[in-house]
This record gives sequence, structure tokens and C-alpha cells, in this order.
Amino acid sequence: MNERLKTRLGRLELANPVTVASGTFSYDYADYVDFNRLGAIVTKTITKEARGGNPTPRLFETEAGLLNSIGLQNPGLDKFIKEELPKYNQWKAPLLVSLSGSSIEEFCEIVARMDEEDCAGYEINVSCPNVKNEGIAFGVDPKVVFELTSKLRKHTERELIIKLSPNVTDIVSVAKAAKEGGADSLALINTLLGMAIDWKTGKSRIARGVGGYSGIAIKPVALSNVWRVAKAVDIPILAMGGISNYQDALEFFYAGASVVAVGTENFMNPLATIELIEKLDMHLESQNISLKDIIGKVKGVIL
Amino acid sequence: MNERLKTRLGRLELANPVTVASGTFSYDYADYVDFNRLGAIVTKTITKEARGGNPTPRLFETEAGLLNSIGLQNPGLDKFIKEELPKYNQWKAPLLVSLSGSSIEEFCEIVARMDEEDCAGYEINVSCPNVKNEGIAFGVDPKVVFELTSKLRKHTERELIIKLSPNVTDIVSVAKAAKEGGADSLALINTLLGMAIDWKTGKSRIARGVGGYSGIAIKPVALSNVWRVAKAVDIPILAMGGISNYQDALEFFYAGASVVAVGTENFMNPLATIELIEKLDMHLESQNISLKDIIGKVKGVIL
Amino acid sequence: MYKKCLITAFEELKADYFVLMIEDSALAQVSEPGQFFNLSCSDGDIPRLKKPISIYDVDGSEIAFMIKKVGKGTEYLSKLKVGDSIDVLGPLGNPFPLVSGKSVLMVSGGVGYPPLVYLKKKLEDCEVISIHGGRSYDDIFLCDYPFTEDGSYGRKGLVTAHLEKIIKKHKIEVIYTCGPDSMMKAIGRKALELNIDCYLSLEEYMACGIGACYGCAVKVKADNEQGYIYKRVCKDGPVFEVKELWMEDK
Amino acid sequence: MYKKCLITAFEELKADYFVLMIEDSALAQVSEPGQFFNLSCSDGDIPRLKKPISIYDVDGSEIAFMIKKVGKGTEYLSKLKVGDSIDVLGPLGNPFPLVSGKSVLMVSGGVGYPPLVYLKKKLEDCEVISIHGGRSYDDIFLCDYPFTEDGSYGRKGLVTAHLEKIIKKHKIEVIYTCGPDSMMKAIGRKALELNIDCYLSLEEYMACGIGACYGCAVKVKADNEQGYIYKRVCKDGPVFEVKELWMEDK
Ligand SMILES: Cc1cc2nc3c(=O)[nH]c(=O)nc-3n(C[C@H](O)[C@H](O)[C@H](O)COP(=O)(O)OP(=O)(O)OC[C@H]3O[C@@H](n4cnc5c(N)ncnc54)[C@H](O)[C@@H]3O)c2cc1C
Ligand SMILES: Cc1cc2nc3c(=O)[nH]c(=O)nc-3n(C[C@H](O)[C@H](O)[C@H](O)COP(=O)(O)OP(=O)(O)OC[C@H]3O[C@@H](n4cnc5c(N)ncnc54)[C@H](O)[C@@H]3O)c2cc1C
Ligand SMILES: Cc1cc2nc3c(=O)[nH]c(=O)nc-3n(C[C@H](O)[C@H](O)[C@H](O)COP(=O)(O)O)c2cc1C
Ligand SMILES: Cc1cc2nc3c(=O)[nH]c(=O)nc-3n(C[C@H](O)[C@H](O)[C@H](O)COP(=O)(O)O)c2cc1C
Ligand code: FES
Ligand code: FES
Repeated sequence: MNERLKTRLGRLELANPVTVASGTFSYDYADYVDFNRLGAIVTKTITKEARGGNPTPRLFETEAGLLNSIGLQNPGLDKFIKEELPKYNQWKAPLLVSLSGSSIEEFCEIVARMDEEDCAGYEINVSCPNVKNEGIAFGVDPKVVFELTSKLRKHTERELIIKLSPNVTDIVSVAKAAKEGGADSLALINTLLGMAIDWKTGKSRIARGVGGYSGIAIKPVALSNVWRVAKAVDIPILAMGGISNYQDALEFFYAGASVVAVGTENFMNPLATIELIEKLDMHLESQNISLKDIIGKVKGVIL
Repeated sequence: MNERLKTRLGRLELANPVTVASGTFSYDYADYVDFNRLGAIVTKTITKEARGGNPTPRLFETEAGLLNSIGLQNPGLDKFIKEELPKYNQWKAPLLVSLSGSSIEEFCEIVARMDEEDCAGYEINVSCPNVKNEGIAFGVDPKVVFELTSKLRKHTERELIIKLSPNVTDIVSVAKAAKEGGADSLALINTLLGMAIDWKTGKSRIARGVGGYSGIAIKPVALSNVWRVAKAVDIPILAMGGISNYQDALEFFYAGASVVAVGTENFMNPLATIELIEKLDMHLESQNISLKDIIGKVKGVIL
Repeated sequence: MYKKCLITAFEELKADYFVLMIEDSALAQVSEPGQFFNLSCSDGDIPRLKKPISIYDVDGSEIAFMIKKVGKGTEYLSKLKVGDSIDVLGPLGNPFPLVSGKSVLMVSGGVGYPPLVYLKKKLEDCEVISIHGGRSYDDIFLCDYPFTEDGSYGRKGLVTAHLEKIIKKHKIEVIYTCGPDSMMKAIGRKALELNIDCYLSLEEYMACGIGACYGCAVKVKADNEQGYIYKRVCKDGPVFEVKELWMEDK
Repeated sequence: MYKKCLITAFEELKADYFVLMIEDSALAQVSEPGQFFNLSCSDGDIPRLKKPISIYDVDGSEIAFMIKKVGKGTEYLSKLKVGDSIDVLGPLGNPFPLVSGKSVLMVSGGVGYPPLVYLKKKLEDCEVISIHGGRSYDDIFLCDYPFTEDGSYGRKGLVTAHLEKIIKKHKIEVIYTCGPDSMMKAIGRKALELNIDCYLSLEEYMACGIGACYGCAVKVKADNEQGYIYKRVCKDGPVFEVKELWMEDK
């Protein structure tokens, strides 16, 4: 593209600041989206062993957002490497592999194995609300996050992104722990915890009861987390949470994000990423500014 | 009204399960709403000394919810007792006084003083996100909540409600601490933390940067908190968060709430409480059930 | 394909049903029975998840959908007019396998009706018997054996009631079915029992519609501990053979 | 009062401005200049906060609003038609104090125009001079001294530029003003300097509109440490005398 849109995510220089949120996008979108135009590609979260996922129903759209309870259904690391990785690597956009494990060792094992393959870096999912006995435990405790990050750091020289959960008392302390552990950048936010019930029958809309809440409704929450983390921790932020268009993206850049990801909006508009890039570029051009002029430059805050 | 709608909130038997969320309602609404028809009345949060509140702008409506940053502006306890309390006590609906303090002693002092006056009970606001150096600190730590609640318990025989914040890693542990400290019931949720930025100018929509996020957007989050707390703690729940109509209220009853409060929706429709009561009654009648038949009876959850 | 298409016809049927027609020859050429489109159901207002709707008919370069208004999304669609345009994503999913020279039974319930209409048009040299059921007269469309739950039209009761008799009478060799889960399960079980080929077009709540999100999962038999794995209705289906499906109750 | 009212007239003005008229004699009787209504701006869709709109005119049992389309809420209003109905909450706030037999200056900017039109109609025995400013020709309405920022109509520049000259020329004794914050501040300061009575009708983001939420705060002078306290524009205002206001920059 052009200079205006260039941005840095830790070790990576991206052609533009737009990528996709893990789990909401896959090579299936290649029929609609030119992946070469994305700033980066983020895969669905991969685990060491295959996972069957959660009982159904797994989805429900509420008045203003989406509940999901996929439960990290995925084919497992080996099959991913054999069958999916080659597909992703046909595109020139840097590939960030999202991964999760049930122990620190397992996280390390996956990174070590992936490091033998081709990809640009890792988004470490310690924050999926839809998996029991793990995920949450990792993402909410700064000590655990520090230990996990520092161990992972030893296994790779590639971009190491820790993806944070908003379902914590103090996201800043978790973010700091990730940075101190050696993370190159932070991704936030994962989904909120949410629920919906059919008022006619009393039936939970999601089989697991609670699911992950995403989409437009969570944008203000994501934005406040990005702003608070950006003020306190000086590594780049990959932001997601209700981002649908270039206006939303601008809010996040002002709050301190260096890259934005489109998640739930892909379902509403498969071309959302491309339209965002194009319109963002036009906007910056019309204002005669580049991205770096606005990142973190929110005004009017009286503390 | 009638038997179908009766509900219990700790020590109180309420004629119907509908009240208002603190800070979103005041006697100013008496021009529009017949307060005698409410199940209970909850006041705006009162502090010992008068409070000026936060800088402006204090409000912004996002795509799906409302940001506010009032900062507990209120006339202080003495003036409240002299000028506002008599107004509220002209109505027969039980009055719950919401209050907050900057130390455990101050909380106790307010309750002790109020106990000399006429009211049905207290909603203890340990969870306001718009006040610096307090609130949050109280509401997020189970140990502090336990200590606060047990000390307050010594000062009153009236209904003691602890209002919880959703901005915590583990709301259940805070809820348990409140119960163990002697709370009669729990109110949840207070607002989420949220932010919005004017994409054209980069200006924060709220002077303080971050505000409290309420309204329809937060309903799924409120519901998941109510459900998780109701399963774990067996004292009644006064639920709020995006409740706009009787269908929303039914979701919360199924999730485990004994009483619901209308907050942000009062701004959209001043008659929301009354319409909710009427339509809920019609619905229960048409199904030939009473409230107690559905409280906590959510179905279809596969754990 | 993801396209903005012109609405070329709109027809109210009875009660809450209506037919919407779009024009696009590229899409029409590749649209097969059993496939569906994800239709935009909002002008940017929320909620705005796309909604899956089966192909009801293809005529030249036009594609028809038959839709029942049940909520916000379908209500939006019901207010569209000829000359408006709509974003469509599709055709999605796998079509029904076509048989020829067979004695075929089609069983539909509610909005399971439309895909079978298009299927019938495409089946060659088959003798087709159709059963359709719904709550009441308003939900009944042209078929050989209509059933209503309230008895307001055709026979009273569930479509599955007389299933075996009809199968035997018409010497049915293949069954195609689309409708409520419970109905399809009953038909599937009967097909297994009588050892008849049976294709079901399933419904699950969908988000992406193209296989990316794994939201629309359904249990398919597998050689593992649980006995099943989850497949995606949108991409691995929506049509499944009864023998692949895990038929225990959820 | 909170009522559903019938829309009895709708008139497009230039550019994005329009006039909406509702009928209700009880409301009309108590509607005074400077007061406003909170109008419903949605059919249940979100967002749906009510929007404060000043009273532009009262004629018999009809109340008129002059509105500029600036976002979703006012866009909804701009699409209403005669015969539609709308929920209105009001009249809200305190009216302008009425003077008589005085030489009066009215200064408005943008959508600060409508309340002053109704005020003018209600002032008796006054000589009224009006200044109105806006971005360009599209934002200008009938007045004695029109100003545009881009010079496309009237004088080029801000309404405040020639303020002192006009005050002196017409021996102004009272100023009423409504418009952008910066404009009103400049006028207020000039009024203080020249010791002229000055009433400002303020705007702040509102939620309840009736004094319950404390969202619409504005700084008013007070005898405390900071020198100010916050009052509510909706209930304690929207009209304030310049002498009460805290005039430092925010
Ligand atoms: C493969 C497939 C083909 C379909 N074909 C047709 C058709 O030809 N004609 C027709 O009228 N209907 C069809 N449906 C059903 C149709 O998708 C739903 O009626 C529609 O999504 C309802 O949306 P709503 O906003 O109007 O109602 P809502 O109030 O949102 O939902 C009503 C019910 O519709 C279903 N539903 C809602 N959203 C979705 C979604 N995103 N994905 C799947 N189901 C959903 C749920 O069961 C829900 O309880 C099909 C569904 C699927 C999965
Ligand atoms: C006392 C008062 C009287 C007013 N009288 C008139 C009038 O007679 N004619 C007229 O055209 N406009 C009037 N306004 C302004 C009008 O309220 C806003 O233009 C309107 O709320 C914009 O809503 P929106 O959804 O169209 O735009 P949005 O895109 O939501 O907002 C555009 C701008 O309008 C203002 N605004 C938005 N929501 C509110 C709110 N809830 N409360 C206050 N301001 C808001 C903000 O400055 C915002 O930046 C008045 C405002 C106040 C406070
Ligand atoms: C259907 C769905 C599946 C998701 N799967 C994953 C996942 O596998 N790993 C992950 O880190 N986040 C996952 N997420 C969370 C998103 O990556 C993102 O953090 C969240 O949805 C907020 O962004 P959004 O509001 O733009 O969707 C998923 C979200 C959705 C809606
Ligand atoms: C303008 C405003 C002011 C509020 N003030 C208070 C308050 O003083 N004390 C309190 O406990 N909660 C306060 N809240 C939070 C509400 O009581 C309620 O917990 C929250 O808004 C969620 O409910 P809702 O979505 O129905 O509004 C306030 C909320 C709003 C919108
Ligand atoms: S709807 Fe996303 S995988 Fe089927
Ligand atoms: S808008 Fe609520 S107090 Fe003024």
C-alpha cells in the first residue's frame, strides 16, 4: 500500500494496521477477501490435540452483540501444520498463529514445534472463556502470565503476542506481567462473559449457559481496556472488540492501538477488513496524516 | 397488586419485583410515574459529605449503550435527610437508600445515622467506577467486602444489600464474602468500564476518559453474572443491567434474580417500570404461573 | 460469491410467508437444491447477523426464496420491495444428491418446505410423493399429504404419524427431508429401520455461513470415545445422509 | 408530561433543517420560550436516548420544533410524516425571563436560533435586534444581522465580531443568547464587561432531561474552594443569567 498505513507490531513491520480476530476468520474467506491485502492474518486458536468443541447451540445474537461457545474446536497441531498451514502460507501477509495449551509445558511445546514451520509469530490465547479448567486460569493471574511468557520467550525469536482477557479486575497488571515476561506485543480484548435466555421457555440460548460476548456492544469496553493498557505498558497493542469500520478503528488508534483486528463484523460483512483498509487510507489521506500521528493521541481527558 | 408478583428480597416482602437502579431515578420522576406502584425505590448514592461530581462531558450514548461519568454528585447525607428523604417517604414503596463511603468507618457512620431515620434498608455501593481512590478498592476484594459487610451488619437490622461490580475476575468470591459478612441480599451489576472517542477529532467523549457503561449492550454480561452468583450464593439477588422490558426481566428471573431494577431504560421511557410490571403480570397470568415458579429455573444448560 | 443483487419480485403468500426474488445469472447458474444463501437483514442497524435462507427456485437468471417472518431479520426481508437491493452471500453448503428413476418421498415441516420444492424440480424420472406439515392451515403449502397440528387443514397430527404406511404404499426408495429437528430425527430413524436412503437438510444457528466459525455444529458419527464429532452444517452440510448422523437425543 | 402526540405539520427548510409540528393543547398552554422537549428518536431500535429540542413556536394548540439533522436521532425525526405520532417529554427546564419595554439583543448560532424565535414572539413592547450566525448560507435564517463563517451570506466572520458596536448603536439593555459554547462565552463576557443583563440558554449532553441523572452538568459560581459547583442544565437551566455562570474556560 503506502507509507501512511504502515505500522509496527513488536518485531513486525506491517503494510497496514488491519488484521482479523482469531476464530472469526479462516482460509474459507479467501473466496471473498484478497488475503494479500491484509496487514496480517491471525489463525483460529490451535491446541496440541484435536478438540471437539462445546455442545450446541453455540451461537446466539443478542440485541447488540454475539454470544459464542465454540470451545476451541480445532483439528490439533499436527493436522493444522499438515493441512492448514500451507494454505495460509500461500499469502504474503504475515501469519500469526493463535494457540492455547492446558499447561505451560504444552504452550511451550506448541511454540517449539511451530518454530520449525513457517509463520511470523504467535498470539498466545490465555483468555478464551469457553474452555473449562484452563484458559481463564492462565490469563487472569499476573504471576502465571509472567511465567508463561518468559518460558515461551525462550522458544522463539518470532513475534510473541499475549492475548488478554477483559474479565479481570486489573488488566494492566496482567499486561505488565506479559511485557516483563518478554512479550513483544499485546492483543486485547478477548470476549466478555455473557448469557442469554429465551424468555418464553426459560431455555439458555447457549448450551454451556455462559458464552463469549463480542461485537458492537463490547466496543466501549475494549476501548477502555486498550486505553488503560496503552498508558501503562509501552509495547504495541493489537486491538479487537466490536471493530466494524474505519471510524471504529480510528477510535482504537487514538486510544493507543497500533493494529486493529476485525472479528464478529466479518460475519456481518465478509469484506469488512478490505473496506476498513480502503476507507482508513482515504481518511488519513484527506487529513494529510499518517497512522503514527494519531496512535495514542486521544485528547480531552481530564484526570 | 396480587400474589403472582410478590417476591422476597432478604428481610423484605415486596408487592412486585420491580424497582429502579440507583442514580437513574429520583423523585423528579414522580410527575410521570406512580411511585406507589413500584416494588421498591432505590435512591441515588449518597455520601457523607456533598460531592461536586466529575468534569463534563459526563454522558455519551454509544451504538448500543450509555456511558456516564457522574462521579456520585450528591448533596451529602445531612441535606439528603433533610430535603430528599421526606419526599421519598411520602410513597408506600419500601425505600432503599444507596450509599457509599471512603472508608469502612464512613460507611458505618452513614448507616448508623440513617438508621435513626425512616427507610427500609441500604444498598451499599462498593462498585461505582466513576469515583477515584475508592469504590473499586472496596468492591473488588473479597476480604474488604467481608469486613465492610460484617461491620455494617452491627449497625442495622434493616435490609442490607451489597451492590457488586462486574469489573472483577471472580464476582462469585466477592458475593460469597458479602453473604458471609451478613448481607441479606446482593445487587448486581454496576456499570462496566467503557470509553468512546470522537473519531473525527480524537477527543474522548467523556471528560474522565473512562466512564460507566450501561444499557442494552450490557444485558448479556449482567445475566451471566446473575446466573453465576445465583448458583453459588443462596441469598436473593436484585438484578440490573440493560433491563428494558418484561421479556428482559423474565430472562433475569430465570437466571436467578428475585427482583429486577430498571436503570438506563428510564431515560428512554420514563414509564418503563410501570409498563414492565403490567406486562409481567399479564404474562405470568397468561401462563398461569407465579414469579417463584421461575426464579432460578433456567433450562437447557449442559455443563 | 458476495454480491449486491436487485430484487425483481416480491410476493406475499398467506400469513407470514412471502417470496423474494433476486436477479443474478452467475449466481443462478451455480445454485443447486439444498444450498442456501446468507442474506443481509439490516441497513447497518443492529442486530445484523446475516440469515441463512434456502434456495426455493431458480428460473433463468432469477433465484427465489420463500421466507417466513419469525423475527427481526426476516421482518426486515419482508419489508423489501421490488427495486431494492440486498447483499447475498452464496450459494453456500452442499446440495442434495440427485437421484433418478426412483420412487422418492419428500417430507417437510414449516420452512423446510422451500428447498424441497426446488429439489423436486431438479429430480428427473422420479415419482415424487410429498408430505408437508405445519401448525395450522396457514403453514400448509402444495403437497400430496398435508398435515396440521391443530387439524385446521389436511390430517391432524404430525407428519411422521403415517410415515410407514406412505412409504410402503408408494414403495419409496429415497427420502429427502427438511424441517424441525424432532421431525427429521423421527424420519431418519424410520429410514434406518426400513433401510431406505435418507437425506436430511439440517438447521443450526449460523454466524459466518462458510465454515470459518464452527458455530453451526452438529454431531456426526465417529470412531472415537464419544461416538461422535462435530461437523459444520454450513460447510459440511446442510445436507447429511442419515447414516452419518449421530441420532441419539442431544 | 409524557405523551404520544400527533404530527400535524412537517416542513423541509433549506439544507438539513426542518420544522416539525405536534398538536396538544395541554402542552401548548404551558410551553414557554427557552423550554424544551425530550423527543423520542427511535421506534425501539437502538440507540434510543431521547433528544432535547427547544420550542420554536406555539400556535394555538400546536407546538413547533425547528431541527437540524446532525446524526441518527435527528435523522429519525427528519423522516417523520404528518399523521405519525411521537413520544414527547416536556415542557422541560426553566424559560427565559421575559422583559418588557426594553431594547433587546438576541444572538444565536446554528440551532440556537429556534428558542429565540419563540422568545421574540412573546416579548412585549421591546425593540428587538437579532444577530444570527452559522457556517454558511445554509445555516442562516431571518434576522437583522446575518453572519457566516465562510462569507457565503451576510457578513463574514463570527457573530461576536461586531457585538459591541451593535450593542452601543441600539442601546441594548438585555441580551438573550443561544448557540455554541464558545459564542455564548464571548457574548457573556462582553455583557459582563458592559454590565448588561444577559441570559444564556445552554446545551449539554442529556439523558433523563428532568434532573434525575446529573449528566448535564454545568459550572455555576459558588462560594467554595473551587469557586464553582455543578448544576443541571435540564432542570436548573437551560437558561442561566451570565452572572451565575463560571466563565473560565473548562
Ligand atoms: C440452512 C438453513 C436454511 C434455511 N432456509 C430457510 C428458508 O428457506 N426460509 C425460511 O423462512 N427460513 C429458513 N431458515 C431459517 C431462517 O434462517 C430463520 O428463520 C431466520 O434466521 C430467523 O431470523 P430472524 O431474525 O427473523 O428471527 P430470530 O428472532 O432471530 O430467530 C428466530 C429463530 O430462527 C433461528 N435463527 C435465528 N438466527 C439464525 C441464524 N443466524 N442462523 C440460523 N438460524 C437462525 C433460530 O432458531 C431462532 O430461534 C433456514 C435456516 C438454515 C440454517
Ligand atoms: C436544551 C437543548 C435544546 C436544543 N434545541 C435544539 C433545537 O431546537 N433544534 C435542534 O436542531 N437541536 C437542538 N438541540 C441539539 C440537539 O439536541 C442535538 O442536535 C441532538 O441531540 C443530536 O442528536 P443526533 O442523534 O441526531 O446526533 P448525534 O450524532 O447523536 O450527536 C450530534 C451532537 O449532538 C449533541 N447531542 C447528541 N445527543 C445529545 C443529547 N442526548 N443531549 C444533548 N445533546 C446531544 C452532541 O453535541 C453531539 O455531538 C438542543 C440541545 C439542547 C441540550
Ligand atoms: C465465533 C468466535 C470464535 C472465536 N474464537 C476465538 C479463538 O479461537 N481464539 C481467540 O483467541 N479468540 C477467539 N474469539 C475472540 C475474538 O478473537 C475476539 O477477541 C473477540 O470476538 C472480540 O472481537 P470482536 O468483537 O471484533 O469479535 C472468537 C470470537 C468469536 C465471535
Ligand atoms: C447516569 C447513571 C448514574 C448512575 N449512578 C449510580 C449511583 O449513584 N450509584 C450506583 O450504585 N449505581 C449507579 N449507576 C449504575 C446503575 O444503578 C446500574 O447498576 C447500571 O446502570 C446498570 O443498569 P442499567 O443497564 O439498567 O442502567 C448509575 C448509572 C447511570 C447510567
Ligand atoms: S456458521 Fe460459521 S462454521 Fe458454520
Ligand atoms: S439530563 Fe439528567 S439531570 Fe439533566
